[in-house]
Amino acid sequence: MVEVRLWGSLAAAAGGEEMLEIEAETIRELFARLEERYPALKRFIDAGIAVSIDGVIYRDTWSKELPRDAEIFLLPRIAGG
Amino acid sequence: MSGIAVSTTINGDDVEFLCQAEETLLEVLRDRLGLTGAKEGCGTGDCGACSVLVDDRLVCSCLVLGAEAEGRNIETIEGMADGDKLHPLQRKFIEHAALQCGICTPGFLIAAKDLLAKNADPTEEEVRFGLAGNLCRCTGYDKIVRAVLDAASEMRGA
Amino acid sequence: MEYVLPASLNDAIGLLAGAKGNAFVLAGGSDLLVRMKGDFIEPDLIVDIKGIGELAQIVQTADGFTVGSAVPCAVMGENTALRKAWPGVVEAANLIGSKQVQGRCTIAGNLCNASPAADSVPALVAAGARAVIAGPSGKRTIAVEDVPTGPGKTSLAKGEIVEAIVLDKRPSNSGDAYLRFIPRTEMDIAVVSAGVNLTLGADGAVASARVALGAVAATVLLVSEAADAIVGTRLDDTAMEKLAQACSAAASPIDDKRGTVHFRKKVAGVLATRAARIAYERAGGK
Amino acid sequence: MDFDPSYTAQQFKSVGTRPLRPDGVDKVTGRARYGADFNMPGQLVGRVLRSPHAHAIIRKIDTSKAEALKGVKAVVTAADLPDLTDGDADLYAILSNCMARDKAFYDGHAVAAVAAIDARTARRALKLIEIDYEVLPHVTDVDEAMKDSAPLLHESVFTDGVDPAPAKPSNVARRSQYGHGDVDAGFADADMVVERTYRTEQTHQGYIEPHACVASVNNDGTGELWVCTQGHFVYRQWCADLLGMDVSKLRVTSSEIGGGFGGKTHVWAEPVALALSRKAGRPVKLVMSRDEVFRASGPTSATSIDVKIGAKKDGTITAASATLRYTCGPWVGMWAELGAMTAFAPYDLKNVRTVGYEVLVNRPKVSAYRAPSAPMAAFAVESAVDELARKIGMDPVDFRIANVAKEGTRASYGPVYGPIGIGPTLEAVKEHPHMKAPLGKNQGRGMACGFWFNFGGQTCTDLNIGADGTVTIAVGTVDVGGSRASLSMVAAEELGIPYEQVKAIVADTSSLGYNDMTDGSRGTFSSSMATISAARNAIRIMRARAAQMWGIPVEDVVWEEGHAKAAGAKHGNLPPLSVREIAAAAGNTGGPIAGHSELVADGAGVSFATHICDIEVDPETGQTRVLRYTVVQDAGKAVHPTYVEGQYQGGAAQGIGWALNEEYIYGKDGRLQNPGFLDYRIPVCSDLPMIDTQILEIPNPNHPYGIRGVGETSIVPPLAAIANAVSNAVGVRMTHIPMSPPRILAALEAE
Repeated sequence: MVEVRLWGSLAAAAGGEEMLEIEAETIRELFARLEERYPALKRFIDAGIAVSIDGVIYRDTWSKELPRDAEIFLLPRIAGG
Repeated sequence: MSGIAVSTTINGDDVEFLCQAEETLLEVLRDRLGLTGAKEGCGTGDCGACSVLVDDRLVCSCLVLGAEAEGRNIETIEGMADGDKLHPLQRKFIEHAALQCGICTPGFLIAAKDLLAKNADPTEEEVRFGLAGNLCRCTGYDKIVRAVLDAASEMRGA
Repeated sequence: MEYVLPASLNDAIGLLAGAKGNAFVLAGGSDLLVRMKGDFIEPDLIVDIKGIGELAQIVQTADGFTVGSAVPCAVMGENTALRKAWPGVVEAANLIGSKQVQGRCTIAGNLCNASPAADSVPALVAAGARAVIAGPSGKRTIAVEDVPTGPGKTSLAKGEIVEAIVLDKRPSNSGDAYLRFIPRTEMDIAVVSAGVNLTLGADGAVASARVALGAVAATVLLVSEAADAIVGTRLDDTAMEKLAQACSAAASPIDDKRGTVHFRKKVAGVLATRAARIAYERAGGK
Repeated sequence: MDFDPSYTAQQFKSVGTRPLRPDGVDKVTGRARYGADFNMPGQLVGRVLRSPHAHAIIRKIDTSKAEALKGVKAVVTAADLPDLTDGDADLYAILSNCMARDKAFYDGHAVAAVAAIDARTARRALKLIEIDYEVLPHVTDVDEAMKDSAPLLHESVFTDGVDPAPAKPSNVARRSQYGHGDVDAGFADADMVVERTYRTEQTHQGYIEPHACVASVNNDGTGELWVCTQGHFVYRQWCADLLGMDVSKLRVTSSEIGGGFGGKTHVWAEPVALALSRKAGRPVKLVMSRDEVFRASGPTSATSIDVKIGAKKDGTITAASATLRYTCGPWVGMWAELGAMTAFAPYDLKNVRTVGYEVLVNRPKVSAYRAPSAPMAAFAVESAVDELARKIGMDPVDFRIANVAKEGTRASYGPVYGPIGIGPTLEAVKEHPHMKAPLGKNQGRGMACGFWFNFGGQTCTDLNIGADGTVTIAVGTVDVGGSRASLSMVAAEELGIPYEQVKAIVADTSSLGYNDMTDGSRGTFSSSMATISAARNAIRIMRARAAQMWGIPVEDVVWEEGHAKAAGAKHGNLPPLSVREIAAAAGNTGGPIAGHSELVADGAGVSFATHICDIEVDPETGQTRVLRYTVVQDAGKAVHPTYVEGQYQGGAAQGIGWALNEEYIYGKDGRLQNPGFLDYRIPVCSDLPMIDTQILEIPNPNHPYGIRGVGETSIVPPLAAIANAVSNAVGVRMTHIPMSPPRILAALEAE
């Protein structure tokens, strides 16, 4: 079980929940559980979600493990110059 | 339509080419003569990337017609080094990292050479105003100005 | 399109007079080639006047200077006598474009391009310069301010060429100056500009003056009220205020991408006073 | 793939030195080949016809006269780029931007293109294309576009992210929100509040090299594209998708790139050039003019931003909020959202909320520009922070230090920070001699902070050991600022050999695995990680080869100082083997030696900067002059300090241009008034002073050398630093960027 915080727009799509408890070991599992629970999130997941684990942003790595007591925050994938 | 036959001197070599009346010297250099060191950044004389010397006069080659090259002596970036020996300005540009992307570099080098030919010991302000016709978007000009001042110093034997 | 490099002025006039379609004079080309590149014009004939020997010279005579219409502005800047006699005119000519453009552009071209923002024109107007115009029916000499008639328009008839710009010999204790406002330090077109030319009397006060403004109307303005404001004065604060007011009042600019009406009117006055001070100092005023 | 990216403090030999760049000689002799410097046999000249209207329905395009012109080999319109996007809205926006479909959405929008035997014929052909437009009302202003009465760009756009979903279509494409805490309660706690609305105008990246490409498509479905780009692998993907080609059959080679700054992360002309080539059956060279670059490529958003910040008398910020409205051009982006994320990043805030609105207007499609969207948000926030400090009576640096974010702070955009550099940059600024230098009349000093995320992403690098022991590294991130030098240094460091023995090249898309773009300041960060990984893989192989050469177990071979060494007393007499010696024997020990690396570089490590600026204002004309400028920024670890300085200086110069004079000016007709370097005024050499830099090195824990991206952050603080300096010089608070002389003069007169 990990605690996951959502950015504003994602929280709105998750019925206003800013923090969720999810049973997930990896980023891939996290996305799967989120989509099951809140189908409205699929669109965001397809568009790309970055996962911040203790302040380090992971953009692409599904297999990344989610430590139990880590600070996990979901962000949109972003573009740079 | 028949072209205009032009005989000219480029980097010390006799060169002949045919061009259309409306073709610019820049187009002739790049597209007919394969001298792509001069760049087209704007085509309107506002960026200096196409700078060349015509009879020792600094110009934007985008604002000169190819036909006007007849009988002239043209110097481009390709003629700046002496064989494999770089001109001091070229060396200093590399040493000072006075270039990043490098697209403006040929124009800057030609303009800087002209500047130092007229003023061997310029102040920073003279360098800045002397090179104001050459745009650079990468460097903020800091390292370019330093490179030119350092090259001037070396060329004076100081 | 045809490109011709005539060897004589008469040949050039003949080519232009006889041209079918759009014919243009090529001196420095720094406006002409930009307009071609932008597809604003499609010339059928270009007459390059740089092959005409007499147009490529600056001649100093007993009466002053004759600047040939094919003389690049950079060459004007290299002429010590001209620079000494007409520092404001030469400064103005040397503000057009970059060093690269300086090597090509000419004051005659700047005049005939007929932009209200042309840098050299206010200085030439203030200087009382004249244009020698050669055409199929002979030569005529007119005040430079009578050449442009509106943005992009001149009083030149078909086949006519500006042969030279004539600047008079300076009376002693005279000075001129030109200032323009640009947002950057180089490479811009004047948002507003001012040329001032004055001569001091034996008493050290301004005996005569001409004040011209650029980029504040369809053509460069010669503002007699502005000159009146400083004649008879030593540029005291009241005179300068009057000069500024006269310039601001005379200006009838437009709002455009380079500046606003309000800005141009205000800064016209500011620049005129600053230019007047420089001219005054150059004339030996204290 | 057991690569561990964790930072380990180590002594560097190569990293941190300042060797000469490998592309230097080519670039100073005119030999370097950029987008427009390349030709293919039989190539045609491509030209694009663009809409003169800001908003118009395209009723009919008649290309028959153009096609009939002698020398014209192909004419293409949207019909030649059929919609293969399969519901992918982002890709459809790219397609529609490359070539207008039913509507032209901005002045400069491509509507048709020709390929002809020469430029003159192509130009004539464009004039023969007849288009029947139905001109529609347009809107270019961000606030105007949000009104109910505004002309609508798309009937199908309903504001996303609002509850309940709106019933009426709108130009407001999306709303986003960030923050935490209770801002209302926070403002109630405040002793002082500053609340203002700010505006910034649209700017362009202003790279000196216009977009250029040479495209060749064969009738067997293969193709080649030579192009100036920040990401040839991504260009390949988009072009293949849009043209219905197999990705692996399109080989894209990146030329030297004449500046990008984010502007060369998007395709415009490339799919069109490929379509022309496919139709003509010959290669096509397509080079944009400067006018086209301004009218049709890459601008930033124009913005309108409300900021409210409240603080206690003791200097503690109690709440902060911002509403950010950003133009996107005709299609939605996440530009306001990036502004909403970055706006308050430097601060430790209990109560913060930001809301972003993505607004569609009849302007070119916005593309990334160096720390995209952050400079505008920072302008608004850092101006308000300065004003609030003044109101409270605190020094602006001390006020920022009192509220600064640090390790463990919850960022305003959500996560909790690891080790970050904003505090140290502020402390460095506080102690900097620049802050103590005297000022004259009409002169003022300003400072401001800036933030950018930095990216990592997909990266692939090959490292090949030559028969003589020299090393080639093939990377897939385009070199925009000297990364071939810095990556060579990293390879040299890892292998323990001199920098001069390493040569880095940017490989084409058929020679290397996929790489993300050089964007988000990721080039050196990610490719250095991949290079380290590749080098370690090569070392593993070289150890094995040395073991073979010696006939000892590989476990007994260590790698030290560029040599394989036999460890342990029993092999004590074996002299170390150099890379050269191992390479020379490679033919007998198992063949060529190479190290590969494919990885996703994560943990890029956020970046902060603080800038100081001195300005002089002419109170009679509003003219400004930058007298002195200092950049203090955290680099994590500066691989090549000179190039890091170059990034700092270049970003600052771009920010200065944005702050003072750069802007898109649209006429009432919706047409761009200043599509050239004459009236789009980027700083010239005489506009700027030397730009001083101070590099701080707060190691990124997620990179073996501690490297962070450095390319973007330096464009973020200048807008506010200059606005604050102007305020301190002449007492007027400028809320509209650029602070052009007419705006400053008007503000002075209004005082």
